Amino acid sequence: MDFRVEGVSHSFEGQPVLTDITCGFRQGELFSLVGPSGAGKTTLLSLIAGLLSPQAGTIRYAQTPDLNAPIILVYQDFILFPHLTVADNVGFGLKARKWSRATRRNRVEQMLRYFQLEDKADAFPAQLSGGQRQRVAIARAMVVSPAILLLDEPFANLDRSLKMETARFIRSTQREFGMTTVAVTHDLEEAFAMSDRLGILLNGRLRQVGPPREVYFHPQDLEVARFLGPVNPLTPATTADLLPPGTDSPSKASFIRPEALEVEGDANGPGCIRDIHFAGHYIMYTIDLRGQEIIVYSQQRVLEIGQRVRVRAVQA
Amino acid sequence: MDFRVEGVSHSFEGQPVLTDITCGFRQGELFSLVGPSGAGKTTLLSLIAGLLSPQAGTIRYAQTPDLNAPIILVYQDFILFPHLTVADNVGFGLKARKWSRATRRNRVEQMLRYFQLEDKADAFPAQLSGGQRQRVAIARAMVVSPAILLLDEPFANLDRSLKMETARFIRSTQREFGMTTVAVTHDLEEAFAMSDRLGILLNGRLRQVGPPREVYFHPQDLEVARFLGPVNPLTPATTADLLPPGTDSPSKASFIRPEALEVEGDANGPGCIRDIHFAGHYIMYTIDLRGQEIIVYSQQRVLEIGQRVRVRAVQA
Amino acid sequence: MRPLAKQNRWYHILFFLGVVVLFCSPVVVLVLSSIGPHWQFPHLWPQEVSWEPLNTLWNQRLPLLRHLSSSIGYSLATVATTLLMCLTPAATLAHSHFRGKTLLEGLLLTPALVPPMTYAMGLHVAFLHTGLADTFAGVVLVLSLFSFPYMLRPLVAGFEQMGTSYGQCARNLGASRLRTALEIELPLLLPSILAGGSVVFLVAFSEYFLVFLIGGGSVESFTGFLVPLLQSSNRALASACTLLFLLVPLMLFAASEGVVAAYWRKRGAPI
Amino acid sequence: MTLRQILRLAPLLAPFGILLAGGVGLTVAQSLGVLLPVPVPGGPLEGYRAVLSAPGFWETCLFSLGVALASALLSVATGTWLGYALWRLPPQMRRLGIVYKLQLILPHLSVAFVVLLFWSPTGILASVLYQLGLLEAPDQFPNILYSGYGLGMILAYTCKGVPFVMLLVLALLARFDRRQLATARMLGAGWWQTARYVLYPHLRPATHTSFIILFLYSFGAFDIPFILGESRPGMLSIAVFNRYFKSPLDKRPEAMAMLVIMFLFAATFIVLYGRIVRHIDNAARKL
Amino acid sequence: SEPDWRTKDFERIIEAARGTTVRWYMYGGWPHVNEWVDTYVAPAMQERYGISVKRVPMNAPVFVNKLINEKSAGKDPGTIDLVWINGENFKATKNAGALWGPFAEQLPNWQRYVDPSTVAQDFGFPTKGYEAPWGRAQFVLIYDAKRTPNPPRSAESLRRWIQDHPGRFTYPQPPDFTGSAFVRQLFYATTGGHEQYMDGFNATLYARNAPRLWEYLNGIEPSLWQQGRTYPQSSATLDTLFARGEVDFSMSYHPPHAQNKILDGTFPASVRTVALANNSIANTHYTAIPFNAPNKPGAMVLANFLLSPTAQLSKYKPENWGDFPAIDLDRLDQSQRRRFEDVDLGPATLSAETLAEHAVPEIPIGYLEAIEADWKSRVLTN
Ligand SMILES: Nc1ncnc2c1ncn2[C@@H]1O[C@H](COP(=O)(O)OP(=O)(O)OP(=O)(O)O)[C@@H](O)[C@H]1O
Ligand SMILES: Nc1ncnc2c1ncn2[C@@H]1O[C@H](COP(=O)(O)OP(=O)(O)OP(=O)(O)O)[C@@H](O)[C@H]1O
Ligand SMILES: [Mg+2]
Ligand SMILES: [Mg+2]
Repeated sequence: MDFRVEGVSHSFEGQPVLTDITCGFRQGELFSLVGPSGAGKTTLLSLIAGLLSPQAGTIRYAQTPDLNAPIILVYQDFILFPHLTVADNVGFGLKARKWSRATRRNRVEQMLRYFQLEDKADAFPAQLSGGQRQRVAIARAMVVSPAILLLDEPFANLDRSLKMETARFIRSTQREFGMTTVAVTHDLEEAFAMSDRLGILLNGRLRQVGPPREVYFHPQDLEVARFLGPVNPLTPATTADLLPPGTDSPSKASFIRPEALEVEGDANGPGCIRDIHFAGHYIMYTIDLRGQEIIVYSQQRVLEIGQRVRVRAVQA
Repeated sequence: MDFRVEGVSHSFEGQPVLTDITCGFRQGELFSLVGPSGAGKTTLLSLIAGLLSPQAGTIRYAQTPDLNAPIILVYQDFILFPHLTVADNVGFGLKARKWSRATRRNRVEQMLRYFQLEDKADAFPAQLSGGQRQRVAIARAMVVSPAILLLDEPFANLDRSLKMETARFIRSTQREFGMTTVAVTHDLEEAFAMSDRLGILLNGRLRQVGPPREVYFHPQDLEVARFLGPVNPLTPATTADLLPPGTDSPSKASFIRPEALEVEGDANGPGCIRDIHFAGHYIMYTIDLRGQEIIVYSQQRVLEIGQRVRVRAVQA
Repeated sequence: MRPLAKQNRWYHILFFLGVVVLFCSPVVVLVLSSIGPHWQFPHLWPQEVSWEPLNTLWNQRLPLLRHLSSSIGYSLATVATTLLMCLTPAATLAHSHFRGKTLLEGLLLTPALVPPMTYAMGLHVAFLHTGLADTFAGVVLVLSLFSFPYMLRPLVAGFEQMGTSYGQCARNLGASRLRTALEIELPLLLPSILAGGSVVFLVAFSEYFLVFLIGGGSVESFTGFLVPLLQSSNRALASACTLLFLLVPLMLFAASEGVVAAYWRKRGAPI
Repeated sequence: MTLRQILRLAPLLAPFGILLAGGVGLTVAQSLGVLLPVPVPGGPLEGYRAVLSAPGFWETCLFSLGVALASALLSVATGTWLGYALWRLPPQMRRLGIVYKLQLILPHLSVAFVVLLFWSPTGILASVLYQLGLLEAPDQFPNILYSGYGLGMILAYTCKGVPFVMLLVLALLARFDRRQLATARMLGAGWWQTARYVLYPHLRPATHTSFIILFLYSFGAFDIPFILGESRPGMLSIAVFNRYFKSPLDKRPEAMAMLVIMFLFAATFIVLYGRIVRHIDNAARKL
Repeated sequence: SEPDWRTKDFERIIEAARGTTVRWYMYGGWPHVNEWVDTYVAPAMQERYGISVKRVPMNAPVFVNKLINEKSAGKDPGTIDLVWINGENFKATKNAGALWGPFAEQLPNWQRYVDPSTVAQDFGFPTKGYEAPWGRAQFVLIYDAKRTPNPPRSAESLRRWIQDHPGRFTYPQPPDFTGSAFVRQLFYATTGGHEQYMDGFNATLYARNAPRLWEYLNGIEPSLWQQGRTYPQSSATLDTLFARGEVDFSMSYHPPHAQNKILDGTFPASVRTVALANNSIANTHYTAIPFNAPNKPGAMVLANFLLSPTAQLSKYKPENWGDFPAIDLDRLDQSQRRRFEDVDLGPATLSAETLAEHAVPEIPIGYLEAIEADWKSRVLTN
């Protein structure tokens, strides 16, 4: 179901938390909402779910949400029913829809299998690990095929492979049933990988909305760019070093991303390695380039701290 | 303080959760414990913290933990005291150590400033966002300079920049006071970047312990390797395609990581692009290489689904 | 599905008025019957007003105040005693499991639920031998002995709900057992303590037989004043006295409730 | 039970033991005809025999049980609902809602008197009906208080019981996360499902405890029957009261025997209740 | 150790009591009585003897239980100096050895004003000087002259009245004190008067006579309030029913009760009382001293004062209480007697002469127990 948030503002105890949020959400899309801690993401989800009434503005749904087209919010801290087993938690929504015991059991089993929780079917929430709880919460929401699914940090407690699988599952179910999904996440990689569109919420304002690549490569301003990943600002001085000779400093892009740079050992290079961070599939170099700090992501494994290097933009 | 976990096993209701864990932890190191959800990470931390008694095995501390050299656990779900303000939560440990009001206030203020919580000093936990709560929990633990700091998913609810700052702060405090830190995390990048050593817990067993690079590049077996990131198994058939001609299929490494491969458009190439995932600073290509699925991380932006390509190992 | 945040105001106001009428009407009736001793069918309120009962009360104000303060004294002391008695046992009952726990929990309810005569005589003899009879301490003790279940139950429920993690966390941060109890657990248990304390206070404040048997009249009690009136047919004076009786716990409750509610509201909890 | 647990339970076990040994002990002894203030002829079981064979004893028992059961059920159901509904009110109204405590404070005797004033054929309700023209004379008013079904006592006990249940329920609700209700609503749960599977489990400690307390209390107390009690069948508590306070001392064994029987009944009831409830809750747990 | 005050001269006792406190345990449900004690007795005692009187309200069954326990625990001294007592409670405490005495005959006012024959027995149980009289009571029916201009005055006419006015009469369920007394009166009336029972309990006599009582009671039962399905559990409830107009009669063991109720506004001014002809049970109420009374001299002085003509007169005045004197008015001098005769008891209270005319003594306690027990099986459950 598509819906529009129009000019919504909200404040807690006089402190504005959301200011004039306007955004349309399209039928069947996966929209990721990213933003720093305390930006108001959870608050926005609560507003969309109807758990809070906006103090200004409105939210228009294409059709009134009801039992067959519900809006479901999966809370950041799950809110499982502590007195129900995992299976009963997951089957809760189906019971409300008066499914027969047998069909319900089947569906729940299938769901639990999907989330690798079969052996926890009879456990109570208190007996689960953090990630298991999170999966139960997601399964409980997905099982009723919501028209709008709101996920607050759905992957925070999941390891990488579960995260990927869950994302993939949400993605495919979502496509199949055309459910509109809004996910709040801190995991930008995941957000880029799975979303149709990204919304960037900074200080209570929705600063930019667009497909991941667009947002990543054409951020509206430096603040947005910075939020999406480390940036190396392009000053006239560094431009000369980084860009191939003859290239003009591009007027629009005033920064360059660490992965768009290449680093090479060069005893006479203008840079000097200050710090090296191993991060698995890449290595993060912090390089002092004529007094300015430059970050480079690279596969280069042979460089060492203190070594002199040359840094250049890669040709894409 | 250094300590040793020796042959520790634990089970819940007859279900073994940890089996025969043995590992030494070194004074002042930052040890990351990674493993899939439900592997028993939280349980292991609780055992180290002394909140659970191991059902088998022992934990030996170099010196008995006490008020001046405490073991502090930061819970996965924070457990902030709901009736105390942020400042009082953070100052609680100091109060227990009978610090005077003034010195306490100074120290707490400094801590809050560090975690960007100054303006929330008088707020109560119910008025905080998820990430704010997490920061309060970490601040509350760090403020008493623990001899052993145990962190359960300290970054789960933090955005990237807060995560990095927090990691850096933990790292520097930890170095300064020589406090041994064990952190459970799902964020492998962060784990690689900040830890001295990594421990990989799969199915209740500690499968491998070592510095991040060692573990990443020389995983003990395919299971560990897979957990740390996607791997492309090397079969005789693919080896020919991926490795430079003349290279023998390496006997030990039977797989190759996605970032160690390069992809290039080539109308006559053996591969065909199946799927493309944009993930910010890299792009994940899923490539069908003569019937086998190969994952490649690349900066290449020009390729499209269906295009024929050639894949090769990069020279490091 | 109607938006969850929208709440039906009229329904709330109607319900609220209903509650007020339901619970206040007895008091209104008591007020009317205290000034209208001869209030009869079919009048909705007394036709003639008599200040006689209030006059009598006023004439008795000094002894009344004395009795009242004695009652308040031993009732508050009983609340404190039961709280001390119940804290650790309630934590134990809430957080540990052993064989026969349910049975024990059940048996611990009995003192409040059987007629006090069941153990009054035996206790009196025991108190006579230990010199507790006819003393303030004796009265507090006997009241605690039979009203503690009203404190125990809410406390156990409160401990169960609180879980062990707050205590663990505080201990982990280096707090002593005492500090953990005082600064962490007690505030979190406050709603339960308030609930239990209210009932214990009321039970102690309303008890007649035990206070007289053990206190022997040397510990004065307001019920000693009130109960004979209630048992007699002087309804007007009984009503007036009941209203006076009502006043003390009411003020106490309003005060404690206000303090606790403000305490938790400030902390963002849904009280 | 470990020694540690026993030690931690000691602040209750010790006084409870004294109460049982010292208090109930003497009662048992006197019921068996020993340690009496004045010697009474008859064998040790004479008291029990006299009590159990007294005319109408079993009828009285059943009637007392019925009154206790009805008033406890009614109180728990109404009190839980009212407590929950009060908790749902907007904060200002909720705070004023503590007027519910008024009836908690009123002594039982006063409540009985108020019930009498309201429901008797010449009472306030009758007056209201009369003023509305729906009633011409008191004798047209339905006979509620002394109809032989204990309705008056049930009403009075319910008046006292409802605020008691509300108190316990509200104490538990104070720490209930409203988002659980929101989640249930979002998942489409109706009124019953939410109440049964989300709210009830949370309130269970309060409802069961208050049921036991109210049931046994109304079974054994005599303040309300003193005013609203009926003769046929009478309340067991009045029978005890009369034997204890209004009879010569040679009736003491009988009085004590009745008290012992009631004590045993209370203990048995609590144990059985625990078993039954656990059974029912476990059976109902499977959704 | 304490001197034996029973052998001491009363002057010495007064001397010893000066400056002490006497704790008097008494029923507290009558505000006017409380007030009389607080505003008349206490100041008078203070003024005359320097004794401060402390009234402790406590129902008799409670202090009876307390005393019996103290006796068995051997607690001495206790806390109670004087109690207001009679009937079964006296018997229970006396039998348990919890009373001190004899002391009554030693009181100067007892010697001067009491007719020993009237206080030799309390419900047929010999008093033996263990209690001193201080008031008299007699059973009366209470009715509203407006509603019932011609009240029945005998058992027989009462039966007819009840049957003619179904639902308008009831009595408190024995063993309520008042209800039980009402049934005892009917026992006298239906079986040919009280004289035959005065020599103590006679089982065969009882077995022969009682059926007539049951017949009477069962005969009126269908015409009682609520068709006799139920009886009020206490006389206070009956008062309330009467005050609200649900029944036409109340009853009391205290002749001034109706007048008191008119004064405090519970009953309308048109309420009157009536005694059943030649068949109105009267009894005496007493003060007694517990075995462990800490201040026995003070208690004796108070008991003696209560028997003084001034105290008795004050008590007799309806605005104070209206309780009938326990002293023999014939033993007073002329002027004193005049003052008693001049007391206006109020329109609702029968005159002393009328009452005396119809008075009959209480029945021995054995009959009382038998009647109460059998009322349950013969009237209630049948
Ligand atoms: N009930 C409340 N009372 C007062 N302030 C609140 C309340 N709930 C949230 N806030 C404040 O509103 C702001 C936004 O909160 P919100 O939970 O929406 O943040 P968020 O974007 O979800 O953050 P996070 O990523 O850390 O969860 C925060 O500064 C928070 O302190
Ligand atoms: N109290 C308990 N009772 C029963 N089983 C439990 C209990 N606590 C944990 N478990 C089980 O033990 C296993 C390990 O739990 P643990 O919390 O240590 O996992 P974890 O590695 O921390 O997972 P996550 O990353 O999801 O937090 C899980 O399968 C969990 O269900
Ligand atoms: Mg949030
Ligand atoms: Mg965990």
